[in-house]
Amino acid sequence: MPINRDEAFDREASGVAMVHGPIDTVRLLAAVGDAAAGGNVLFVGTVRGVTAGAVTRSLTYDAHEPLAVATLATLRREAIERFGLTACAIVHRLGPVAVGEAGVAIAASGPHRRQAFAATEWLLERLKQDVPIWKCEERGDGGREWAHPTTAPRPGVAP
Amino acid sequence: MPINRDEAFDREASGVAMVHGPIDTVRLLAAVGDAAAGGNVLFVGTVRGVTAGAVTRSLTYDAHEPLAVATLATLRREAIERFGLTACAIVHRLGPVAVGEAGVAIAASGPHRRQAFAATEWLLERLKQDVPIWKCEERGDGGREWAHPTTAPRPGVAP
Amino acid sequence: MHSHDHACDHAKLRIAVFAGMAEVIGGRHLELPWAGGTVADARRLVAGSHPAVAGLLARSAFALGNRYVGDDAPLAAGDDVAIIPPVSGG
Amino acid sequence: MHSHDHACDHAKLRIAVFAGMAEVIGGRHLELPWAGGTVADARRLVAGSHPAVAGLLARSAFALGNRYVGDDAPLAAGDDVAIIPPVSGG
Repeated sequence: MPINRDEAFDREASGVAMVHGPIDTVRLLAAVGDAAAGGNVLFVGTVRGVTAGAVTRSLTYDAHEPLAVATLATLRREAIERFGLTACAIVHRLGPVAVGEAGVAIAASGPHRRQAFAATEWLLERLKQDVPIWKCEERGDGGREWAHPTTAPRPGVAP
Repeated sequence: MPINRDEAFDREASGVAMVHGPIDTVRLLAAVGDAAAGGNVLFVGTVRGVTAGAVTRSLTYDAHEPLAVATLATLRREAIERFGLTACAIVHRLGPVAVGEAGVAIAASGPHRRQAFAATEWLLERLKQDVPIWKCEERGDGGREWAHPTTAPRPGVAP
Repeated sequence: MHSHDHACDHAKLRIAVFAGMAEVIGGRHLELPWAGGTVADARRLVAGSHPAVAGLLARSAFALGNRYVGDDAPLAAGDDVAIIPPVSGG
Repeated sequence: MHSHDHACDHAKLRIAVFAGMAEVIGGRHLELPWAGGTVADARRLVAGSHPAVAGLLARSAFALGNRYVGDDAPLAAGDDVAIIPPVSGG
């Protein structure tokens, strides 16, 4: 059940989404706007064309969608509580993503800027460690490889 | 010579602007997009309606515009160098700003996310300390006060 | 073969696989003959039938529905089971 | 009074003021009678003519064009001078 980008992004219901088309970062930032907020941070992770000299053509993301959405929702609630956020929204892309396009976007607002910065960075770290999403890099030389980091803890196992 | 929001936002020329109308945050984020960037951070400082229980109606910003623009441009160049940014853009609002509207926005992109986060936070700190811009808070009780922090070092004096 | 799901002595355990594991296996699901057992049993069967993923499997978790489960968790035919290899989103 | 800017014995030093200082003074500029002198001389004249801003002035810097200048810097009639009180942007 992918959440289509044309469907309503329901901030109140969940604040998280997996999308198969371009991420609407403008909408994401607007979704966390609030008269009680002074600091609003939007992070957008885009596909980099060159990594350590090697050319990347595109990325493809795969995910266990229901578990990924549930995990993102839990992380979002934890971030709101831990950092005292006013609002928070997370969107991750699925399928192929071209160089320059966004693979992930996180928006957080809080009464003060430090809350929003800290929460956004924390969410990104946790997303990269805990959420069942995987990327495959298609390189300029035609090679492709799914990333399953050997240094990562086994998913679902508390550190 | 205020830079009007309808004038071209010339990223190559300076990447900094003082504007008398709403800040175009969408454009700011787009301005730092680059195939060499993987991490893109946009910070938007909005006018908070309530601070420590007191209602704020609006803020008004004043500035020594030429010195503020020159200082912002210097900080931007220093941030690009110090954090290895791909691109960076800074806009500060002047005149009256309503609750919920943006007073300042900073966008930074870098090959990796940490560079973009660190640069944005550093720029905000430096902006608040070094750039000749001042805010006047108009409160709900009708009071108004220009902020000239007694804890701040004298402007222009290196710490 | 047995796409109908009623209990019988040809019962199957259907396991969702993703990313690099799906690519090596050549599909989004595995089916194991299943007369009952635990996650540990499923691990042994997958490693035996698909030795090319044994290394990645050892670094993977199992999910039952939206919960991660340990090696001693029982699995039944018809359960919503998935293998979750080390993640790389973001 | 003397809006023309040629040197004469009624020369003025025009100083831009901002924010809280502009509000207390009731305008965006100060004019000091000026036969030459330094930033320190300008500080004394402003504090004397506008005692209500003396406290804020002591915590303020002077700018000449787009550069901050110290108390011993000379100022001339016609210079682009500004008083920069503690800042609060962002």
